Amino acid sequence: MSVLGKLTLNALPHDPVTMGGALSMVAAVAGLVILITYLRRWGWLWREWLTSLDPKKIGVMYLVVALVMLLRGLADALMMRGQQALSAGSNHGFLSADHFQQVLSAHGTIMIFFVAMGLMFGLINLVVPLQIGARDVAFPFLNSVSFWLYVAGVVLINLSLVVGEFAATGWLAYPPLSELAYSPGVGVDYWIWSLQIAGVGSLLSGINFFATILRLRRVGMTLMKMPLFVWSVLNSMVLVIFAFPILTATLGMLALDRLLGMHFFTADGGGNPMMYVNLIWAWGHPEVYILILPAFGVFSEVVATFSSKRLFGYTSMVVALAAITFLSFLVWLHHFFTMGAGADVNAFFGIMTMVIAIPTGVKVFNWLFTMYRGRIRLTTPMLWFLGFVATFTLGGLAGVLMAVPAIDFELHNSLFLVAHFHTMIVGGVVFGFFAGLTYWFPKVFGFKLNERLGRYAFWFWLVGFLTAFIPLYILGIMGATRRLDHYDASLGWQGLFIVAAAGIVMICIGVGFQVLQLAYSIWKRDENRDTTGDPWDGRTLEWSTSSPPPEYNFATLPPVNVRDPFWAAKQAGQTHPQPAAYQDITVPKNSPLGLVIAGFSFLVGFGLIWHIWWLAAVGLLGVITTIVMRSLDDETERIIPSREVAAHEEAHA
Amino acid sequence: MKLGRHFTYIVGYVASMMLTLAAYGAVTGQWLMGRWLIGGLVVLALVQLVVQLKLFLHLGDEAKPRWQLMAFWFMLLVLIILVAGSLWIMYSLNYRMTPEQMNQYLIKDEGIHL
Amino acid sequence: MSQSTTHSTAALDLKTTFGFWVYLMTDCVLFATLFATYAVLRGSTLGGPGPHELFNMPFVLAETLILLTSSFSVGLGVLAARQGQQARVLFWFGLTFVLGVAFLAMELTEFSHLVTEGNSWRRSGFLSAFFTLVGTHGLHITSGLIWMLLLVPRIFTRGLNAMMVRRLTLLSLFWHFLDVIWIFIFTVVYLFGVAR
Amino acid sequence: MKWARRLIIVAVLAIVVVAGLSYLGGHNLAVLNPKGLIATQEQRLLIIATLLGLIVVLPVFALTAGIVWRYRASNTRATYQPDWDHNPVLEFIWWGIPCAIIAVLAVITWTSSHQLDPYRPISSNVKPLTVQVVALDWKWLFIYPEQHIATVNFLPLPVNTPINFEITSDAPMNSFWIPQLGGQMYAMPGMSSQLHLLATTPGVYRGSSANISGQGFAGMHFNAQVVGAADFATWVKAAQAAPQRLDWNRYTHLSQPSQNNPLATYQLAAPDLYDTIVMKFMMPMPQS
Repeated sequence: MSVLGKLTLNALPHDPVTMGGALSMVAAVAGLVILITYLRRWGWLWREWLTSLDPKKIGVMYLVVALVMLLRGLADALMMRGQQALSAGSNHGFLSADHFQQVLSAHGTIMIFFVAMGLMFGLINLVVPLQIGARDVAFPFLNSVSFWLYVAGVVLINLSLVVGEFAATGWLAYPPLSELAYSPGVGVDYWIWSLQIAGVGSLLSGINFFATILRLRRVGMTLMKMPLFVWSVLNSMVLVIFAFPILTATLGMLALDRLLGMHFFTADGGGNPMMYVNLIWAWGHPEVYILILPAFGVFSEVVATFSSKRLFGYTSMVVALAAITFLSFLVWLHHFFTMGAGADVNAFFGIMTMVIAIPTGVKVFNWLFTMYRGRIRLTTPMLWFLGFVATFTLGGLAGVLMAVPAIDFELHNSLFLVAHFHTMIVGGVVFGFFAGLTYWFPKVFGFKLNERLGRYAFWFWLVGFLTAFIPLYILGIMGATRRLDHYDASLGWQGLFIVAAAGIVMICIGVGFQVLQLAYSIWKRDENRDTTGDPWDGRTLEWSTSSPPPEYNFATLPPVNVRDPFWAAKQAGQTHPQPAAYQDITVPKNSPLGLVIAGFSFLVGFGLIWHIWWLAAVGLLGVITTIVMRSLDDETERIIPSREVAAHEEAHA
Repeated sequence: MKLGRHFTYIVGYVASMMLTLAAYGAVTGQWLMGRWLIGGLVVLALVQLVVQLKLFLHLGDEAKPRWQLMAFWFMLLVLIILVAGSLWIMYSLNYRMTPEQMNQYLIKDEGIHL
Repeated sequence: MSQSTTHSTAALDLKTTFGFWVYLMTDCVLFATLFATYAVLRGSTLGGPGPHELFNMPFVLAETLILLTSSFSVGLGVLAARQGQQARVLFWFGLTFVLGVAFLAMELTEFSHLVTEGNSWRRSGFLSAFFTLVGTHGLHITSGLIWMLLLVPRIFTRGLNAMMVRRLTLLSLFWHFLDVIWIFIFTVVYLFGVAR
Repeated sequence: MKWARRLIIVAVLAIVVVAGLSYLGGHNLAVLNPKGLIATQEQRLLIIATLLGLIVVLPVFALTAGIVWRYRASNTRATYQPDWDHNPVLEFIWWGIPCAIIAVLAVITWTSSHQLDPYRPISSNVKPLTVQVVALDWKWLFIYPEQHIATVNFLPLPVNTPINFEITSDAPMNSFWIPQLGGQMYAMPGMSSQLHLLATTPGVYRGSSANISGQGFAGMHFNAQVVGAADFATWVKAAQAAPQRLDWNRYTHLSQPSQNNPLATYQLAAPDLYDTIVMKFMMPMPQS
């Protein structure tokens, strides 16, 4: 084994399409580096952003990385739709089977782990401390470590495009296909280690925000006075805390199979591949609820604000969230009804799955009746919500259908299933986070996004989504399974695949409008600057600060004694009480060690993938020494003098 | 009060020691057999769990609202759902999947009480 | 709960201990996954040696009692730290360290004994699950010992201030947690394995 | 101008729907065009569950449209009650009705799960036919143990005869699925799963693998040819005289990864070939 383990020159891409992808990515990164060097902004970037422990800065960085990964995920989707639209009968499209399977695995993994989770933690970092009236998260340094571990996962998975290959096994890499016997390449290792590193980051974030919400709420803000978004995040973090260890253990066992020749999930040697499927879905289902609950929380905030009405049935909504959280641990078998478990087992998990539809339905009805007798302003966030209601309800119906085992036998792993979970994730999670991004954008950046361009983007997204996935529902009924890189022309499926390809093109136009919207809004930011800090006539605490809020969020921490505290303050006419005198405020000092720990973790991952054992050892040692250095550092906080606080508060009042 | 805290640790230590030795004796001395033995061992393990949680880890000693205790209860719930659920599923799958003669082999040679 | 005063140690203790406790809960779920996999793969010996032939029970009992004693000594160590008795803290944590190393040494001998006999983790699903479950606990013990090695000597330079007492308490929580996990490994892996 | 835009949208929608329906008319909606006893029952379940679901879904669409239209900000005539935020009767309705629907669906689920359990033999006075299915790297091997014949990538079946499938794999996990005859069942190495189907109408029905198993996955499809009992008997006699014989080493040659295998018929030389394939993964490991 050479000093570079399995890494050799022929790990670089050979076939034209991968070369194209790799070169364009490398060119984009190089271009960015050159631009920053040209603008001489490295110092600013390092001081203001990369080493910052301010959750708002970390939140913005999460969003930037997640939106870039959305572009990569969409590129994969375009390639898949293009391949399937072309490859009927004699024509085999432009992707080989193996390459197509790598693209679909990368699409699934990136979209779930690095787009949806990234957008979620971005929004949570930006909004939760403000909404609970706190100055910071419970463990600021841990928050920075978590973000940079997420970035290490992003870098590792994208590196597989340039050096080596990616898993050709689907986004959950079922063994025995993902074992050494059938996937000898480094693809599956890239998949395992980018998820392990990002997974540890997610788990630490889960613990961090669970502690933040429970321990750092403003005095007087009891649980039942918290905004619904904070409630949804609390439930989501409970799921993160208790589901991600299962992922860590399962990926660890698959890694041990591949690295040390163990027999957990191998076909021979006493392994049991079915146990992997069981465990990966015991994490898998809570994972999709981890993503959808914060989106529900965003809708609760958006609908209440833009109907200028209190959220309808607050208690019922909280009970519904708790019911969904508990039930999401009881349903995972519906992902493998067709593996052959007994009728009793299948029926139990099937019934539990359809029971989850009840609290979800209750939430939808409560949103509708929040709008009832309100003054509904159809701003872009509301449009995203209406898009959600239109798509998510259909997707939910498809879900309840497949909850019945006997029906799922006919629909499992078909394009009907693919259309179902895309409806839930695009219609639910993506529409929800787009609504959240547009809603809180003025609070984070100080100026509103352009409404007209936002509406165009929404309509292209919605119509594009329906055009892309209604044909897939039909194809699933026609017996088309997922992950087909080629099919017979005689089946008559090509027409529907072409319509689906048109759909993804429309979605890309929608994304184009979103990029245009961002650029245009930045260009015209002075005209629609938000000076009041309350652009939408909001109801919760985050609207009581300036836009963008100061690093310490709140100068004073007056107790809260009612739901929607800012709305109550506005009604009573004293939104900005001037305290007698301002005090010094302590905030955490910047620290580069989070980034350093993630850098070393990246080395561990890369070393294990390519069997460069010394590199992995160096990485591990680096992680431990950096943690010890951090624990030795005593002055981790700095004071913001009271006159600086006073200056900012006067300017805002 | 000083003796109090020391006392809890001593009681915890001695109780755990005895529970461990009892479980060990039950197995090697064959005081119980078959399903009774397994049941006995489970009970001894759970008792020692409670002893160590209360006396060593001071579970539930925090001020109200006791978030750590609630986190523990929810973890226990998830743990039971995960382990019991997995075993129920895998037992049903394995029993229906492994051909007949393999089941006999498992029962005879490995002493698995299917 | 209040943040307005400079970081009062009480609030900091509450927050940090809670965060660490939640981490321990996630570790419980991780071990639960390994236990479930062990229970499923328990029968997959592939005709190879099962638990009856492999486990040396007196040896394992000794390991268990050593770990239990180290859990007792770390508890006394924290009590001493709370009362500021620096010498007793060093004694009890030193004893815990020695017992921990002894436990680890015994476990490693058991593992190397198995491997030299040809029953390595490559041999069968059962052995893979056994090595991983017991090995993960061993790794946790190792990280606890490294943590002890890096933390306790700092008492000489820093003395027993509030931060040091808090960190020693977290270390003791971690160590007690590992002893609780070992109770179930001892019962499920060894006692159930050998039980007739 | 506003009304013109709305008319265009409605017109476009109408065209899309009409074009869609006409397209579907001419094509085989496999799951909704069942030709087997099990598939027919599963199709009926699908329709019942959809109708039950629509009881909740349609009101949601209607409510959304109505509320958004009526309480839009520009319609100042509509009553505005900003603090009306709870109503026990409404809560009872949207907790209660879905609970009732789900209760009905749960009963249907419990009975149908047992009724349509793939492991449940189909009761019929016709003597069942046993077919052993082996998913290989990217082709299907069908073994007819009682008839001592085997085929690759095509599956002749007698109509109105219960068929007991025993399914395994000598490759990564696959899934054996004939949409028009019934549900699918995973094919896994070292495991033998069962599926019971009964074809009610003669014809050629596409079957395929429904679980990704590597490069040749998209090519793993076959035709189930359902014929009358007499035709099936004549085919069996012809197959029994097939020139190629399937013994263990021809099988090992066949199990090497390959794609687009030509259809083939063999005489079965190794009668317990299927059990050997399943037990192959149970053999003790060579001492490593």
